[in-house]
Amino acid sequence: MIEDLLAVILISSIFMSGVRRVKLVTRVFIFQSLAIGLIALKLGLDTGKMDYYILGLLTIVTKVIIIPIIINKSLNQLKVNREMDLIVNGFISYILTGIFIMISFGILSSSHDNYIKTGIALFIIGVLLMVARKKAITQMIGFLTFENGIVLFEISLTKMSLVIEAGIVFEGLLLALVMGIMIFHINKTFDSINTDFFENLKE
Amino acid sequence: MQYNLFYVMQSILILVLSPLFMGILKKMKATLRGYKGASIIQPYYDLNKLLKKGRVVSNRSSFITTIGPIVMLATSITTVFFVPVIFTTMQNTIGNLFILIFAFAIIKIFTVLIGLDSSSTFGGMGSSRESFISMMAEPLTLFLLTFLYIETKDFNLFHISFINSNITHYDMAHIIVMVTFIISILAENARIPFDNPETHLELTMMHEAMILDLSGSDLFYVELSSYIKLIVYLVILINGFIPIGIATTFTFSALLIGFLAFVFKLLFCLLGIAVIETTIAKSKLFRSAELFPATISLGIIAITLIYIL
Amino acid sequence: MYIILLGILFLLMIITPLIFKNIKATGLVTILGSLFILSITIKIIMLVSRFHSLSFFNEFFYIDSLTLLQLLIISSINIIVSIYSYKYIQGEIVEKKISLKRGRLYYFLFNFFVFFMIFIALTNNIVAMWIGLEGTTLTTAFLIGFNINKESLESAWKYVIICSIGIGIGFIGILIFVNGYSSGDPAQILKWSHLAKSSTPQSTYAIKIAFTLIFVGLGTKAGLAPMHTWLPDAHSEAPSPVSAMMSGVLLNLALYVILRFYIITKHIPGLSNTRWLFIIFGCLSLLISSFSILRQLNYKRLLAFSSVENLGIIALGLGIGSKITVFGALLHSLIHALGKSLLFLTAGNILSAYKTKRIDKINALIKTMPINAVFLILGMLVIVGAPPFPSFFSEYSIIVGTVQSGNYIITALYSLCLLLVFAGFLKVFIKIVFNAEPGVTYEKLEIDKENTLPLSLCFILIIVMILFMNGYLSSMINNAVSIICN
Amino acid sequence: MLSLFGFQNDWLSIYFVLIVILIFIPVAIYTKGYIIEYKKHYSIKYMLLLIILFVASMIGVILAENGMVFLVFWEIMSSSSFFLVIYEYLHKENLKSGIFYFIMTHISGLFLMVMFAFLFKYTGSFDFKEIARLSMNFSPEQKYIVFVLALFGFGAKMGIVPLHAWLPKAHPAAPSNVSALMSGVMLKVAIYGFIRISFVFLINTPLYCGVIVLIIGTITAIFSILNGLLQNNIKKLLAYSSAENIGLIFAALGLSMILINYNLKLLAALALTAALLHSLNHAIFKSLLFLNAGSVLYATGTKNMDELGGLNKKMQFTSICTFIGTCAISAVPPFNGFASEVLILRSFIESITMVHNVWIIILIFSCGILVALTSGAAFYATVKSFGITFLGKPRTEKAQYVKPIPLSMNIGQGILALLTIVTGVFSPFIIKKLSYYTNNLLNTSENPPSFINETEIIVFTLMLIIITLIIYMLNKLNSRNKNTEINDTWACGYHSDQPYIQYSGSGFSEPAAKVFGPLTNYRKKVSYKETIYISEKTSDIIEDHLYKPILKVVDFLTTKILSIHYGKIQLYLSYIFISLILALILVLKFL
Repeated sequence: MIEDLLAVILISSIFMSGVRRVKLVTRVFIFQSLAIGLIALKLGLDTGKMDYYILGLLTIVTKVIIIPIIINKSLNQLKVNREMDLIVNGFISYILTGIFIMISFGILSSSHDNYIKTGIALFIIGVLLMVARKKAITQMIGFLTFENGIVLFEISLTKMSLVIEAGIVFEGLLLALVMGIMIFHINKTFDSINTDFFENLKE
Repeated sequence: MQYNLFYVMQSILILVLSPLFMGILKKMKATLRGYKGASIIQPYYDLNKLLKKGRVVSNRSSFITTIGPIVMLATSITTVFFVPVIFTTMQNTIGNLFILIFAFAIIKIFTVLIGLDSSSTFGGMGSSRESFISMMAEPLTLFLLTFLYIETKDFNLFHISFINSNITHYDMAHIIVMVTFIISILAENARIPFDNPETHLELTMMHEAMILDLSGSDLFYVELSSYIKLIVYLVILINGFIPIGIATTFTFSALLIGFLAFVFKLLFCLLGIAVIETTIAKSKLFRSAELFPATISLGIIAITLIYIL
Repeated sequence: MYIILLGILFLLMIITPLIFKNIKATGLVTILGSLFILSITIKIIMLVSRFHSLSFFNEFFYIDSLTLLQLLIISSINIIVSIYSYKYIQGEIVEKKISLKRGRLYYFLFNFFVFFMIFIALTNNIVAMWIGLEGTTLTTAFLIGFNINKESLESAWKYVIICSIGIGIGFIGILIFVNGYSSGDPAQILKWSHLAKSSTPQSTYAIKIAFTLIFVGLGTKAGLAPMHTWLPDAHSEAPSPVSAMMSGVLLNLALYVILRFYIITKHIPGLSNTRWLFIIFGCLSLLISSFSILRQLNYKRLLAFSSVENLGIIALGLGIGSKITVFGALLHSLIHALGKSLLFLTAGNILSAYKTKRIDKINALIKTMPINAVFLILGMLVIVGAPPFPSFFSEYSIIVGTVQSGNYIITALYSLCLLLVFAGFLKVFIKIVFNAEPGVTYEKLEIDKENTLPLSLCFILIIVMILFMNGYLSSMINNAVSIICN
Repeated sequence: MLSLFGFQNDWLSIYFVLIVILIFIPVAIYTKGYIIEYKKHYSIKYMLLLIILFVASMIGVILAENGMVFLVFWEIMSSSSFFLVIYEYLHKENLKSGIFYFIMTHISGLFLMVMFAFLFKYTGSFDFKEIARLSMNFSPEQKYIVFVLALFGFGAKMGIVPLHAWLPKAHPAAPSNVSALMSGVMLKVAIYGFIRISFVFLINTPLYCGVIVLIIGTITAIFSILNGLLQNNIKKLLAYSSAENIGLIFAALGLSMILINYNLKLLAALALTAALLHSLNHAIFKSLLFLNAGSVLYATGTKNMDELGGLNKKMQFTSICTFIGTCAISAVPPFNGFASEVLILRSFIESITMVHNVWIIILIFSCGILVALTSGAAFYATVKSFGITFLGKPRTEKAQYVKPIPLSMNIGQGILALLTIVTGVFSPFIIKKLSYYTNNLLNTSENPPSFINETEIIVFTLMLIIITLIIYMLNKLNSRNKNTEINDTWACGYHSDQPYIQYSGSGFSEPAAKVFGPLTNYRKKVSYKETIYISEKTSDIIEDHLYKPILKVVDFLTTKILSIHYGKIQLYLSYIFISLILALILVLKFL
């Protein structure tokens, strides 16, 4: 069950790396988050620890419900919801993610922890989305993907106290909120959310 | 006490006779050029005439022109008392070469400033050139001091001439440094090839240009001072480099020999200057400036000769 | 007791702007609150000097000399900045630049920001430190984008993205770090005081990776080059009080968190070489910022680069690791906070008078705004390390340390960077203060007298620091040094 | 008493403190009148405060007995002098040169900081006594390191070539009373520091240290005086001349260091005495000349000597003082420059006979030649500055209508002029005292002989004065019944009242420009526009060929490094990841 879910996460994330339409990326992201939430719930079921339940529930509530709402809200105001000119085009993006994931798996070959491997894959894709895309909203999704990777790490590595874990997830939510508000303002002031306009400050 | 008295006397002798020597120099030059020339005591007449005249002063002139000639004369008279002439001992405490050399700087600074004082074009030109030449000639003085110090381990001219008086055989370095010093004398005293003391042509004059606006007693002081200065320089040359024959004991015969030797050497030097001045033309300022690097390298050769040979 | 008091105080301060409509009252409450915070800090300092270290709430809060230093910085800058904000926000509202609502939002966020910083300094839980840092990102993101315009939004966006990524990386590092100690008591594992004392972890390899991740990740927040790119944008666009707070305190605090991990890492056999991370990134920061300072058109940006440079100095001092350099680094963090706040606040005054951040538009400040000009020059002298300001001693002790440890190349590099920064600062500030265009008559501006109280307060604090440098302050810093160097 | 407060009280410090105080008093009196001019535009309190701070910090530097205290005062001295240099901030060039000065002085400060750090490393202490105790046993490498750092550190402050470029910029920019203090005193403070490091701490430096100092000193002297010779700005000329004198002092110090190496302690003491005496003398006459330049500036409003001329009529007192200063700087006896010049030349000449290494002899001799040439050039330069400014006819209206000089300014100048004569005539006694101390310092076992015949110079002076007076009397007698005609200067029949028939400043130094032009990058352009117009330009070749390339490199690097901040967030993010990967590789592979 967990392995299947991890597979879902990997597949979805690789899809994310090349898709141009922002809406589609968002949907894939929802899938991914849902899978992560389910993993956490499943682990909770297996081990019977409250931590996992809470984590899973929080993930689902924030990343599957609230954050997509924020994203959609900002998407609705956009004129163009498609990445027009990518810094790295879709084709190469796929290949790049493949190569990077291969390398990272190679480095981690001694470990049998699939959470970590998947988590690293998520990091790579998140980073790719942030570095190779121009739309602010894609960058935000990239960041959230990155954060999903962190959640996987968290699941695998440690057991923390409840308050702290709640704090972490809550902050993730807040961050998404902040980004959403900013995208709203950016769209209003710049009339676009393309980061190409973000070049006033240099030197 | 009697030594000191004699020092003063020999110095006063030089003082009194310096115009005479200038007259002899002029006479020599005239003879060499093939005309009769004025009498050898003509400079006394000239000086006397100047002293009698009233002064004409530029309305631009300042305290430099007022005190300058007097200080110049005073300085050159003072220097006379700091050199041995026909008699020397080791006891003497005055006579440091540094003071002599630097005392001439007093004369130099006043001449140069007098040139600038009267706001004429010639004066400025003369001052500029004089400063330039004396700047280039400065290292030659160093050679003199260095070499004499190496030879005698002393800076006192009395001691130097005392120690050098029994040298009869002069080595190469000695001769070379002497030549550089002679060049230095020519430069410092405004003689050909650096300057022509006889003409008042604007292109050739330096010393004369600076004192162009002086007259009467002022000119008297300056002229006399320049006579004395030349003779003092020649005395340094004679008693520093070729003091042979100078009296080292206070006996009549020694003093007589010393006197005769001194007069002979001085006349020989004057003849040398006369020969140079009649055979060489005054050269362009920058041509004569080229003489200095040549002399400097000569001096370096001389000093290194001492150490390597 | 004090912690609870602090908590209540913050609760009040945060709630006030939400309840009260009156901006003046809010400002006053904030000033009052910061005064209380300062007094509590002083009280805590006195306590700690007696007990060496304190802990509260099942060791969730832990206070030692290192904490004290941070507390001192936070609370002293806080009071200066809140006094400054009082007039600043009112002025902005009067000029119709911002609405009343935004003014209240400012206080809300500002107090939250301070809360998070004090939280970071006090907490003993390493994940809680991270949470605090993340919290500062959240609050300052809005503060940076406070004047909603193109530039500020751009800088805010960059800030949020870059810093959250950095903090994310840092979090991964923390996870791995904690995992490296997973054999220990689960209840204690997140406690710094426990980790610092505990025996070796299972895998030093993992700790190595973890510390690198933490260093690079949190280094982003601390503004170490080449992760500093958000910093000049953010500091130049944020309102001046916020810039002062961020530059003087926040960067320092991020470094403090790294330092906490470093103290743990350092004691593990074979890992003391991680100090080279500090040295290398410190030198990089120094190099990049010092060259960047040479050609700036915007004076707030210049100050931001100088912050990068000073953080580089602090990191270098920590990295060299001998007692004298660590002392220098800690002293420098203190004086840099004060000096940089002085400069940023003065810059804020100039900005509100001239309405431009461009260096070439401002001339002859000594004629137009003499008071601010004097503070600007004094601040410049503090930052470039002219004696008798403590910055001279801190910078010098780092030179001594590098020479003593035999890293002559670093000495040369460090001196070169100091020189470049000096040249850059001098060129700009002398130009601003003294340069007079021919034919222009300069009138004294009325605005000069506005808002100079916090500046003089800041300078008085610096003077106080000079006076106490050989006494109480140095003993406190020495205690902190012994925590780091042990 | 002083040591109670943690201050040094050995003779070296006391001597230099005396120099500071000796110069400060007349300058302070002078300042009282001089600042009236500034009342309109600038704050006077500010200047007075800074001057007091400046002087106090200099005394602090000299008396410091601890490296840290030394550095603190050193830096305060630098900053206060910087703010004094830019005191007249309404002129843009002043700001520029002030900034340049401060940067150079900061370089000096940094070198010194590193030097004291090294001393701390080697001895474990900042305390001078402790350092002096332990530094004798340094290995040659350690001595080299400390020496080189001291050379650059103090050298940048003294203005030795190639670090001299700030001198001719900062001195003209500063108000004249400040330039007097800076040139007269501050440079001496740097010399003090250098002496303390290389003679008190290191004592026996390796041979090449001395050789380096000698060569650098000589080059500084000749290079700066040739540059100064071609300047028409009085204060710039004086600034270059300061660098020249520093070069001379430095050369004497280098000579002394070489001689110590050959164990010729007596001669070494002579050279050191020469350096110390010249420090005093230069302090006095250079301050005097700067104050005079200040008076000229005050009265006429210009520093350019081509606009001046004939000031002796209206500023009689100033011109006499300047004349005295000029005589002193040209080493004319019995003024004070003479004594130290003689000592320097003497130590050069004597060491030639004593050292037994041919190459060192050749080095010393060639340096001696250059030093002699330098003194000639110094004569040329100062005569130019005095003659063109004060003698002849006013060249422009500025020199025609001069403001009267306040009394306090005249008093200040007068005191210094008096000092110039007093220290000149009584120099043998000063030398005696100094040589006692220098011999003590260098541990010579023999009894020090007197370096100069004490009676001789006094006899000379007395004779000179008496003979002058006699001639003066005779002159009075002679000219009693003769009329003195006062006329315009004869100008070959042209209008003699035209001031432009006089030699100008640049004309005066033209011969030197022709010969040494390449050394000073001298360029002349003649253009025809209604009348013939000649424009001249000199620039510092070291500035052109050393400073500018360095600035270019810095500029290039700045451009490259600034392009890091390209403005693209994606790029910024990739920096983070690249540095993360590199840091990981570094940590895992290398640490």
